[in-house]
Amino acid sequence: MNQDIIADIRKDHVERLLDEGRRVDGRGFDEYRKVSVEVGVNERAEGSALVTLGRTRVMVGVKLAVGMPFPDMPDSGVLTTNAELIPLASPTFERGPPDEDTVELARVVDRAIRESGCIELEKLCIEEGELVWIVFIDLHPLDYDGNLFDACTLGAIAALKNTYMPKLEDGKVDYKTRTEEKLPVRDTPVEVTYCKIGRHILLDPCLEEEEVLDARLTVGYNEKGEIVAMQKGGSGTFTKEEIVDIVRKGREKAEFLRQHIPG
Amino acid sequence: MNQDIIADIRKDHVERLLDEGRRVDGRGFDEYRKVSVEVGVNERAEGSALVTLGRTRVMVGVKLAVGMPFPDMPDSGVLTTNAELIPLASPTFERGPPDEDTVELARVVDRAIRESGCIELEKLCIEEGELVWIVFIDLHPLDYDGNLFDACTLGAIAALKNTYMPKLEDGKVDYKTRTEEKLPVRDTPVEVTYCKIGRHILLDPCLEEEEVLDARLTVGYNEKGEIVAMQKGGSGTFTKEEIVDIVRKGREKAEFLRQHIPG
Amino acid sequence: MNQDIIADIRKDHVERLLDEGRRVDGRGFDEYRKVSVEVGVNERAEGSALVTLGRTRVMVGVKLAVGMPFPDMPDSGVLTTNAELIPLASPTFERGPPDEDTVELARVVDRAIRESGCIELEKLCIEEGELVWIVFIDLHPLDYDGNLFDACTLGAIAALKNTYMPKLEDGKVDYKTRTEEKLPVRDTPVEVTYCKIGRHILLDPCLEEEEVLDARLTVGYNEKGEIVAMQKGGSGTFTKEEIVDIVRKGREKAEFLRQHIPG
Amino acid sequence: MKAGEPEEFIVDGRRLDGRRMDELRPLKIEAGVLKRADGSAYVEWGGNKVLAACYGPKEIHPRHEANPKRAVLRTYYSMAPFSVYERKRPGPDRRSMEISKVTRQALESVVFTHLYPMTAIDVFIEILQAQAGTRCAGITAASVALADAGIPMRDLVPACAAGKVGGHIVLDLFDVEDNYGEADLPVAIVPRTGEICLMQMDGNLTQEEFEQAFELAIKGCMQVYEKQKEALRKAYEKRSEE
Amino acid sequence: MKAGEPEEFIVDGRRLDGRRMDELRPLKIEAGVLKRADGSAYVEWGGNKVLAACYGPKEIHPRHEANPKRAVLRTYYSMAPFSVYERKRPGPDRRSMEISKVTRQALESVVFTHLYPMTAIDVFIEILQAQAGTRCAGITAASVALADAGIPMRDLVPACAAGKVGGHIVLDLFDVEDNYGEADLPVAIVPRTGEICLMQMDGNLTQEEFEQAFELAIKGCMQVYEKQKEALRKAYEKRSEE
Amino acid sequence: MKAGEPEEFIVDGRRLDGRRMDELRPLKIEAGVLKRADGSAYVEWGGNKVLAACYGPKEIHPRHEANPKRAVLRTYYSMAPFSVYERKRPGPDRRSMEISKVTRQALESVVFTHLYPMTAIDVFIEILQAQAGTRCAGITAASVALADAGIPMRDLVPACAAGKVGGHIVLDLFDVEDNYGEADLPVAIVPRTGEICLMQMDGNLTQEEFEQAFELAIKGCMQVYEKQKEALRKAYEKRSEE
Repeated sequence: MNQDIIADIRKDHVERLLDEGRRVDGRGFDEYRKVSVEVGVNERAEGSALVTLGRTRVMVGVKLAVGMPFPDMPDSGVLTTNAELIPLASPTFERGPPDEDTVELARVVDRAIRESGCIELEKLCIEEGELVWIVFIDLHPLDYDGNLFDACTLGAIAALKNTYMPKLEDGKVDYKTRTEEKLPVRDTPVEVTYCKIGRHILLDPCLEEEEVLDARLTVGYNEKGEIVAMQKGGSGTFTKEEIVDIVRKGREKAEFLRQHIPG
Repeated sequence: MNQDIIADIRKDHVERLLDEGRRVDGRGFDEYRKVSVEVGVNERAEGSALVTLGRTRVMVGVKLAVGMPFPDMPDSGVLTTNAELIPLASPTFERGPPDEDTVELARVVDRAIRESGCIELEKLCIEEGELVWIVFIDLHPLDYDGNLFDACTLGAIAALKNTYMPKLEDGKVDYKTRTEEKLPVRDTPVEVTYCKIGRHILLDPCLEEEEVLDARLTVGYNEKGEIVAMQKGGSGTFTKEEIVDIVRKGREKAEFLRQHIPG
Repeated sequence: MNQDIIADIRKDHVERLLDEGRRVDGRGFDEYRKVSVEVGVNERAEGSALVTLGRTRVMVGVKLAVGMPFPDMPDSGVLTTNAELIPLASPTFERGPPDEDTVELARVVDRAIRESGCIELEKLCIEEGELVWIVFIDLHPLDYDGNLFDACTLGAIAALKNTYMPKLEDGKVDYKTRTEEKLPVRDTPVEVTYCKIGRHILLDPCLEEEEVLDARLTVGYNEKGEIVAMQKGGSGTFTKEEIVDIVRKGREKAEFLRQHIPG
Repeated sequence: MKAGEPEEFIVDGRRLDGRRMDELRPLKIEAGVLKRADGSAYVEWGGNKVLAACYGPKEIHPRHEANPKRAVLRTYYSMAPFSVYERKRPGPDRRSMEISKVTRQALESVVFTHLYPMTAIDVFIEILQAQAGTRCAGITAASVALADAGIPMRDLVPACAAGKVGGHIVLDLFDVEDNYGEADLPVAIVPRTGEICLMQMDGNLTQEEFEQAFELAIKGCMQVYEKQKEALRKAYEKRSEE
Repeated sequence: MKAGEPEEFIVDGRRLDGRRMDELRPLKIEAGVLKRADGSAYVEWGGNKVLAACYGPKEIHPRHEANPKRAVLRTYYSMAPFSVYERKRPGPDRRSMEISKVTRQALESVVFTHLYPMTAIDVFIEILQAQAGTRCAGITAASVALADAGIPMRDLVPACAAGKVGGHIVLDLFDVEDNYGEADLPVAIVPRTGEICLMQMDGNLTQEEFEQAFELAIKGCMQVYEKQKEALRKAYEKRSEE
Repeated sequence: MKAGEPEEFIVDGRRLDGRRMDELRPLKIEAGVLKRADGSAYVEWGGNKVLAACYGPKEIHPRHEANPKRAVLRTYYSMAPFSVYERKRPGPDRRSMEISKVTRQALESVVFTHLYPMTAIDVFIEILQAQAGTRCAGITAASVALADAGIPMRDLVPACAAGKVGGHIVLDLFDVEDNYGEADLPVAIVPRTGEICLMQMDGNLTQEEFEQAFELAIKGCMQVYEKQKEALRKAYEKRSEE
């Protein structure tokens, strides 16, 4: 019971500050927290990235394996995106099979990567209908302070661009030998998340904001600025105008994020 | 606690009515509720049926796939019967892996289908020891008002008789193209369920009766009237004479049900 | 709450007796309970043993199957050790997927079998890289009165030494025909468990001791007396000297156990 | 080009199933179709056949999930094994879990959950036959089932998708368009206020295309809304007659 | 004809394992074989080796499963991985779940559960070695284990199957007959009253054959009943001596 | 000889990674690295990268797991999918379960759990990158995380393995030595008293070799202990400065 009353008090507090033009952490309404992206942080992964977004920290690993293609795409590699919300990263994350939030995170990040066509999956065919490369993207938040969507998508594309192909011998992968060849990546999709608290629209909600938000909108953009993915969240609503406006102004924020990707 | 007291009161009520020769819904002791069977109700299934038994409603879908035969039956198709008691159909059905009741339902329906030999499984071999047709029967109650055994078996055989073979190309199924050929079915087994409440034997228990019954006996018959499956349920008992009598008189009830199968 | 208080009282009791030089069941500190090993007790298993250690009773079954080798060991058979703590054997065992204790038991027994190299896995290759024998050891306690480690390891090696190869035909196993050939076994590892209660070190804890022990040390030895496996348990600690001493004197206890293996 | 991909999506100004760009597939909604459920609805929408049932407000198990300030709304989207061409294994998959979540959030925006603290309201959506657009059909059915159960809501929630196929912005994609088209944009709204309570998108759209598709989807929702109200009216009349 | 199927089941009036039509396989029952369990029994019946253990009446977890009017009887039938020719993966499968259920219902008809409200009585049946007829062996062992635990019952529950092989009605099928025969009819009874508390059948029987097999199975149950009582008598004597 | 097995482990008195027999891999420990956790630590040890976090003492769910006399310590060892060459499927496997158990028992020997009855203290160990010796790295990180969270303990718990490769007793095996060597002996100690709180071994050792390896492992633990203390000192200084 106390939990719910505290939630109300918190929401009042956050909203009152916003009415005065202030965010809980002092940022502008349209401002990202400090972003940094480091790649090649993991020697066991073919590609990896460590993203810091304020106090949110996410490790993304890309592993390659070989396997059967899907029957309807016999000459194409396979992309699999997986998230784990390990309880190390937050007292609210629980052990056990992936819950709704974990699945949504993995699917929304996957959407931007997949729909932008950034991975040239058609180049990942080893033997048509028989053997193709499977690209595993593992999203691994380490410290959770809000907005995993943007942090994980940024980490995913940064890790993909940093992915080296392992050696292939007789249809088996020799993980200990890395080739010079990189995973073919032709686009750099990122996702930008706004939230709505009361009547205010805010970029990049931190945890304190995420816990009290009414609605959330995540939009994925490719390099050309085209929209490749969207996901609305939260039990509240947006007006039509708010959505159109978010989608428009998110485009330049996407460009901002993209500049943090090394290489 | 209240639940248990209410159960006792209900049982008293149902039994007292029966002592007066009346069932809760006014039927004769040896009378089925209104039966109707509609086939071809689902365009994605190779065969389908919608059975209405009073207010119980069940959809059965038959899907065909290809796969390996069992090692000891290398030239025979494979039959798999599955039930799902989805919580949409009743407040007492719960989500999660199949429970005892779900498993019993699937297995008792399967017994009549399998033991009657109604599906000519030996004609479903594509390549001996390598590739055979797998017949999936999915029992899907939509509205639960008692006696799922009879409703589901009736739906299963009706759906099987209405099943068209999909096109097979290079060992793969083209589900979008249905051939003229039907699944080879040579018998029409049905199941007939009686229950015992106090000293009374009743055909086709409705939910209110099912909840208070002492014992239940389901008997499956093939077209010749031979017995192909039996299952006793409930914590109560039958006398030997009661069982022999039920098995005898069930035979004509089976014929009654069979007449409702279209085509 | 009561449970915990009772546990304290019990521990006091056991420890006070030990201070007087007595164990709860009257044994010497360095003495095993009565041991007996019977082999060939199960007609469905290729090898089997029933071990009695005081009132602890364990059945071990060895089954053989064929399958793919591990990629890094293409010419070697595969060993799989599994335990089930079925609730029939103890009021403290629960149904469901294997818990920590079950997994530890299986892994610690497996360690002695595997690390001693007692099964000549290199002789279990049928076709290099394609087909090898898989040896399943199933540890199945029937009556639990403490020290499953020693009882199960003893049962496992006794069953392995009693294992007959089934007939192989066209890459399939004919389980109904047993050949004269035995599973190639070249060593006889056993495990010896000591526990520490207060300042006392005791061989072969019975259940009453196991429930109050501070620490436990299991040591596996091969026929030469070399150490092949160790596992410390319990929330308490040992001194360095205690461990060295246990490892030394366990060696002759291993020899004692080994003498109980028939054949 | 994927196997089965059509060469053209629009022939002579018509779509492959004969519809105009802004035309819905045939839509039929019926309320109060199940006996056991507290409220229910059946939706046939093109080749989609969807049942929704509502149970509640009711006691909540396990107890610690209860909320002292509002009813807990739980939604479960599920596909029958025979609802798709290749048999679906029973049990929730990742897609179903995501749809259950966005469906719940869409409905939470209209249900007066504060009227029933400490209770649960369960909504079950069962896809019996699928032909693309099942999440929109499910939400559409679910809000009718809630209304049929007498759950107080500030409005119904109609849902409809728009998308892009062969370079054209079209309403309500059917399976061929969904599988091989360029973008899909499902939307659910609160008609009285015009608020957006569900919005997802995958594919590729420019800002202009997005705005055009978004407008079209909202128009589609308004058509669905009329059918929803009609279904409830009929169910009410039928019940009065009984 | 399936691989391994015999050409004839009856040769010179004898079955393939040498038995007459109405003859049980060798049956040995022992009560009180386990130390930890409150009651236990071991049954060797032909090639079947079965242990049963009873724990209770005892506190019930989770609490909400308790019944204020009677003890909750829980039965679990399980097969050891090495009990069959092809190793069985641990954990309950669909067959085990069904057998657990019919076993529970059979035993519920005799146990005076109303004497122990709010408690659980657990019965575990472990098949160590199987050769057809394990459910009958399991029920037979279970009711002895219950009696051995001192649980009040109005009678023991012996179980036995009859069936049809090669056109003949026979008692107590062994594995070859079970695998390749025409019908199997397991029955459990309450001997003092002659009531039937378990009855299943699969295969193919005419009414006449059914009645004949049914009679035969009941007679088999009565033979099993004698062995059950003898086992309990011996266990009692042994305990008295100790 | 297994694929990838080296011909010699020791060349010119040096190991394959250039170390001496009794030399640890480079070890770096940092405390207080995570914001959300009550305490945390990061360990880089050769090619191992390990995070540990501590949450608690805190309310325990489910309630019936609470102990009225002491805090319940729960430890979870887990490997990230990308921590090993061949991607590891998420979720606990048997190896992780065993390591979680021995880790918990090692830590229980030092934590004053009786100070926090009815609560839980959770320790999560996440292997981000593995190169043999992750259980020792995990325990080492875990006890620093506990200290960083302010949980009262009678000492830290450093852990280190010794083993035998190519006939030599060496300290702190790296992956090639672990995969192809003759024995591995991980040990954890309570440095102030010299007690042994974790001890496992697999491979093949004579009594003499065992005693030698055991001594060496304990010496390794003492080196690790110094690094642990240094990390906590630095974290304390940093916090004081802030």
